Amino acid sequence: MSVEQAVKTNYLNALKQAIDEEMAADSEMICIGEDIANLGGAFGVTEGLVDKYGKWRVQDMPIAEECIVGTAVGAALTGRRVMAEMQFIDFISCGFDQIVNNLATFHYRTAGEVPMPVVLRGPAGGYGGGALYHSQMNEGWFCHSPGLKVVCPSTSYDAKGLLKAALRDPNPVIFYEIKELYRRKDLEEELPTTDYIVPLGKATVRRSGEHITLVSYGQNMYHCYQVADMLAKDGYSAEVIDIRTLVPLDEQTIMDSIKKTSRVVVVNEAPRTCGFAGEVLARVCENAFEYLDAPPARCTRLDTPVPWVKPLESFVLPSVEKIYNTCIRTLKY
Amino acid sequence: MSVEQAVKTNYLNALKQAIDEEMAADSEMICIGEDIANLGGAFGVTEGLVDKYGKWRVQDMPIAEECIVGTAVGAALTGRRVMAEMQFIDFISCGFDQIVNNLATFHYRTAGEVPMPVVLRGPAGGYGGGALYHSQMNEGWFCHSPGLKVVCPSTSYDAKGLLKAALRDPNPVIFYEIKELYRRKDLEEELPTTDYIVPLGKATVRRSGEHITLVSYGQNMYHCYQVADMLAKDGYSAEVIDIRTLVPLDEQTIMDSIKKTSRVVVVNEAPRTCGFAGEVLARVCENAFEYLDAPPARCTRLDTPVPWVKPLESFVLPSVEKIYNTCIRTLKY
Amino acid sequence: MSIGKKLTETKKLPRHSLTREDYLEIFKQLFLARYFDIRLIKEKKRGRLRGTLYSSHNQEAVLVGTLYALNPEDWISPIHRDMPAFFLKDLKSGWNNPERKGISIEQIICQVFGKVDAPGRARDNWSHIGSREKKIIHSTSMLAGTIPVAAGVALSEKMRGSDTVVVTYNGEGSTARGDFHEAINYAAVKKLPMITVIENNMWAYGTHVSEVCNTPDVADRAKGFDIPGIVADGQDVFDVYDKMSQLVEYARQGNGPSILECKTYRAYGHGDHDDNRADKYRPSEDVNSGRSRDPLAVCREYLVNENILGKDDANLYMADNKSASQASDEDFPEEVINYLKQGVDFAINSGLPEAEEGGMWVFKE
Amino acid sequence: MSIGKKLTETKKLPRHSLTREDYLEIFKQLFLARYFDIRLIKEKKRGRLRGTLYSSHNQEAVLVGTLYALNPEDWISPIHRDMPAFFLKDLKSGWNNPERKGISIEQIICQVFGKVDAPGRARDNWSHIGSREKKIIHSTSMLAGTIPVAAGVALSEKMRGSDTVVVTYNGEGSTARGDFHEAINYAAVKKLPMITVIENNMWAYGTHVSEVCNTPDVADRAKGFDIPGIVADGQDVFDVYDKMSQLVEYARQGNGPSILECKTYRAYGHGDHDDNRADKYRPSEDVNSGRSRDPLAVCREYLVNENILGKDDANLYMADNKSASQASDEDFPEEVINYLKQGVDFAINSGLPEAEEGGMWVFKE
Ligand SMILES: Cc1ncc(C[n+]2csc(CCOP(=O)(O)OP(=O)(O)O)c2C)c(N)n1
Ligand SMILES: Cc1ncc(C[n+]2csc(CCOP(=O)(O)OP(=O)(O)O)c2C)c(N)n1
Ligand SMILES: [Mg+2]
Ligand SMILES: [Mg+2]
Repeated sequence: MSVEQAVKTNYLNALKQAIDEEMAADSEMICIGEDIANLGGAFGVTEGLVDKYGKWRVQDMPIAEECIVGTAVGAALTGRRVMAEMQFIDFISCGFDQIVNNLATFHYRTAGEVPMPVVLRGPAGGYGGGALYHSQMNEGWFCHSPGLKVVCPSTSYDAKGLLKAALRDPNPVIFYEIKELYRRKDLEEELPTTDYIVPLGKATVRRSGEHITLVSYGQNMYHCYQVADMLAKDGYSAEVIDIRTLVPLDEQTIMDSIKKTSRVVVVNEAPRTCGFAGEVLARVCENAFEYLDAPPARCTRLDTPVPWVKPLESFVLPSVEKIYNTCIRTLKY
Repeated sequence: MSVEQAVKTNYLNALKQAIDEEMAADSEMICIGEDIANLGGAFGVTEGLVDKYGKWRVQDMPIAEECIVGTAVGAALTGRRVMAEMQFIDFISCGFDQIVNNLATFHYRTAGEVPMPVVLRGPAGGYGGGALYHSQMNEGWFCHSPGLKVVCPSTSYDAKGLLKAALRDPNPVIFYEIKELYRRKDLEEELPTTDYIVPLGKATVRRSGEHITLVSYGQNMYHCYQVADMLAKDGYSAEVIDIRTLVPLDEQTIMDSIKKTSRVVVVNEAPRTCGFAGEVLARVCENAFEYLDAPPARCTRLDTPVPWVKPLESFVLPSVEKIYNTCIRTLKY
Repeated sequence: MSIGKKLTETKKLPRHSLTREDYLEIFKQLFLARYFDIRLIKEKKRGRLRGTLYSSHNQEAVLVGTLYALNPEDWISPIHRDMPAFFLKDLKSGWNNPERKGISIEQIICQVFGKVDAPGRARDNWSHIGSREKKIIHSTSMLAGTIPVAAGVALSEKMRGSDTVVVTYNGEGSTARGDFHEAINYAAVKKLPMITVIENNMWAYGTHVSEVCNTPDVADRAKGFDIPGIVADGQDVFDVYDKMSQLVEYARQGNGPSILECKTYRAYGHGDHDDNRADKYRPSEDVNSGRSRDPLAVCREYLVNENILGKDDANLYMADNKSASQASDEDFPEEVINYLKQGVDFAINSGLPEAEEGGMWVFKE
Repeated sequence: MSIGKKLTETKKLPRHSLTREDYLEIFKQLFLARYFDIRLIKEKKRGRLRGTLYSSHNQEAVLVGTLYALNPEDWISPIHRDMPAFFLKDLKSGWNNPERKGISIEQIICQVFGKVDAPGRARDNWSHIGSREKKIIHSTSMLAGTIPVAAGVALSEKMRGSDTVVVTYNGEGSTARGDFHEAINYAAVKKLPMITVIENNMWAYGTHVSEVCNTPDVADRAKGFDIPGIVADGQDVFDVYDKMSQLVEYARQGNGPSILECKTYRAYGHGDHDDNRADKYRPSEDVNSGRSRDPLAVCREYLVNENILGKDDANLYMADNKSASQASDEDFPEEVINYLKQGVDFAINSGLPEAEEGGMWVFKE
């Protein structure tokens, strides 16, 4: 064939490439987690890596999340970069103490002596019928635990670029991969053939608009695009922002948009109370109150776990319809 | 002596009375925790109880927080009410998974079959030089975990009344005791000699005012009173609300006040991002936006751990001065 | 460790007395557990099963043998690989006896189909159900997480003076978790009537037991707590039953907790999504030898050797060593097939919960 | 368990060879550790010490004996009861040698006084410090929480081909925690060079070891991982040293982790706030027998018996069995007193950190 075929990469393989490239670049970096070597990961994110880097650098760990995180802390203390996988992000609760009290605070406690270049990543999110323990977005806990960066990509390009940036960051990063996006066909895209990163702490405006700002991340981005389309039909143009990095938050991009639109709806699928959507509302009050023509609003999960069967799951999670209604309410205020 | 002496009770003994009375009233209720029996608790909240109720009903547990919480869940499953102590609330991170994924969700998962009358309580809070692991207010994690009630008393009367209500509640309650208040002389008060509770989910207006609403709980209440005094000197009258129960939140009392004052400052000592203060701001936006004459504001800990020595600790925690400044900024908006 | 040793020597002790009816019931229950699995695979193909199936194929003797050794009032906590345990519990009290302390087949099929008549009204999936009334602890997904809960149940029962025993089921991989250690340590100190059954099927998802456990037997973890830890042949329902019976007796008499490791093998993938991949990450000799002693065959052989069943009667149903696609209804007793049908028929007609239920029961009012 | 057994029989093996200087240095280090404690109590009375003091009085032989068996490049992780470990580490390389792989007395006194020249600039209290350069792991308050971290350090060192050993210190009470189990299990499987020292001082705050551990020895927890678990007489610095040396050797040679239990006794309260209460919750016979073998006396007796020191020389300093209020400076070698003075003098003149530092170093830029 004379015409070169463009190679398209899905979200999952973008992540795999990121890990692979960073492992290749730094012979001290290690990957640890349950079933990441022999199996290649429950979803295959680490598939093939053990063959390239060996059983020590890509290591199957016992089912012991506190130990996985603690091991990452110890390896980082000796100067290594570490990728540690949680088989599902839901199980991060089992390693919670080591994360919030040890990993997150190490650099602070040591007055800058010891950085913690550790990425804890894993599949997250609802809408897949995974029920209470395979659907969580629990980033709120970690946004509330100083010392952790929190990241959630929504595109294949970002998945690779943010993960590479996270792996290079000297700080611990909790990295939320949206498992429902792993193999989504429409997210396959041609990625740069040369090294690139997407810097942490930078949001991006996915669509420009005038009348309302939609702020979200992860899977909810795709609901927001649909809502923007629906609003367009109603004659409203929506600006859609993908936060990408929750901590540290790029307030500038959000506030700039609100200064233009004067209206904002924040969408995420975590529980409502003390979730990240509420935090954005608080920051909007603090930074752009005088620009608001309507109360900043949020569309989140109800304050419930994620139940199993579809009607229940749909009832509690944000949907295109619920977001749309929230936008209309905000626009008509 | 012919004149009866009024017996005054401090915050700590108020808690002890609550547990004692509930233990006396329900022979199935148990208390578990580290060093709560033979020692009587690190701070003495359970002192003497083992002599009254025996080694089984008041039980020293191994240092194993996941097990303590899991044991509470199991005992509750068999119909018992359980008080489980965390020696310091900071160590609750070590029992985190059992709390958020098991205890919190049991009633939900079982569609109402199994209630969880469990109170997890322990000493909390900063300002005492306890440093990173003996100063935490980590209620934000649990406010963000549906199925848990979250309570924090600021007076001796409330300490007893709320704890009794919590122990009688069929739902799990995370109960934050402010250790700096345990033995504060000025909190000693005469308590009712007859049985009483302070219902969960009801805030209370501690001071009436016109110009600004201060919303807080726990130790920060006392900072707020001082600020209210200072504001009074400036000619502003502040309404001061003690939330007492964070989940479920008594929005009505807060919104009623804001409708009157049009200005609100929320104060708490937890980290800022995704903390409870931000949540109150979000709810104010949702419920009282049109009444606001200034952006709702918060005064919280910085997004840092609680460092040790005084200058550092003071730098990161809310203080009278910082709250006052926030109020003035809000009043002058 | 004298107790542990005494207990491990029991292989030489005479079998606990079982009536002929018991033997036949046990044999039938093995078929029932096997057929449940096979039937669910078929139902999944029909699109009725909701979610992942974690097959207990080849591991049935562990469930039947341990459960048969319990009283109705004993508690159990099954996890993902123990789906049949929910209806096998107290099954000898009558398969359709509504009073029995086990969950009905109707409710279990509702659960796997995601229908509202499931024990938890289809709010959580697969094995995450239970029943206070039937004395089955509701698990979360977090492996080993039911053991502390079981300790709490055991504590409560012990304090009430009952002689009830609490049994948790766990894969060998789960024994690496902190919860396992914390709860067994606690139970050991307080002498709680708790038995930790370890279904050592050699694999935890893609990871071999040797990668996560350093002792020759997983049961050796018991030594760290000075409690009995004994190993049963998990393919031999009677060996499991005998050893379990002794640990149950030991617990009932107030001696405290113990560990029963049942050596078995995971016949297929971790879940049905993994069936194809499992052949890649597991050596084929390992798979072949692991599958070579079908618990149905082992049981049949015993019944024939002990003259409990004649050869012809014993060989009436030959589901042994057949995968779901190889097995047909002729390979199973009619009673078994009808029982499953009864569950499936009921579940097909059960509805979905109302959407609003998603917002209910966060708190008890 | 053959290795474990072999190692437990070593009491009969000849002592590791120590020079006369070693013996005397060890004796002096015991005085140093004791004096540190006594001095801090005095400094607390003067209002200089900030926070709680967790006394290691009567437990000094555990620290001196284990640390003397290490190389400079080995890692340690002391916790609350191990405050002297920070400066005892690699002390034989010279008390004032800036190159030695231990923290200087100046920095340690700054830490307990809450001064800015402490290793962590007074951001966290008491023992929550460390040093990457000096190979001391920074702990949190969460008991047993350093063991997984130590496993990570050990993994990293092993992968680099170094023969460095990583040692964690833990109270017997902490062995109930999940982190203990998870990390040792992992280290056992991967044969990581990690030694878990258990300072069994019989009490965890107000709770006796028998209430939280079911095995005769806490070291028996090792059996659950099939690693060596041996018991040393924690009052006898040479017994501790010998047994530690063997486990260190075992680890250096790539054989993996082990547990060393040192039987000792907490002389006073859990912390100094608990000194008065401790007499109420501990039976007096227990306290008396626990305090009856002062490690200073045991060491002295050995040195005399083995003709390493003459009786008069050995009896020059008699701090044995004296509480802080009973002991005076005459009871300690001048060198020891001066060393502490050097630290205190420095720390008195060290300042407080600037308030703004409270907001710094949350992230690395
Ligand atoms: C705490 C926790 N971590 C990880 C998982 C993901 N997970 C589910 S099953 C499984 C393997 C379990 O292996 P084993 O315990 O041997 O049970 P088996 O599946 O072999 O019956 C893993 C890692 C989980 N459910 N819980
Ligand atoms: C995870 C955790 N739970 C509880 C505590 C509170 N606590 C501090 S020290 C202590 C007792 C420790 O006993 P032990 O391990 O025997 O050490 P010792 O103090 O006797 O040296 C407890 C319960 C803690 N620090 N960490
Ligand atoms: Mg397994
Ligand atoms: Mg101790």
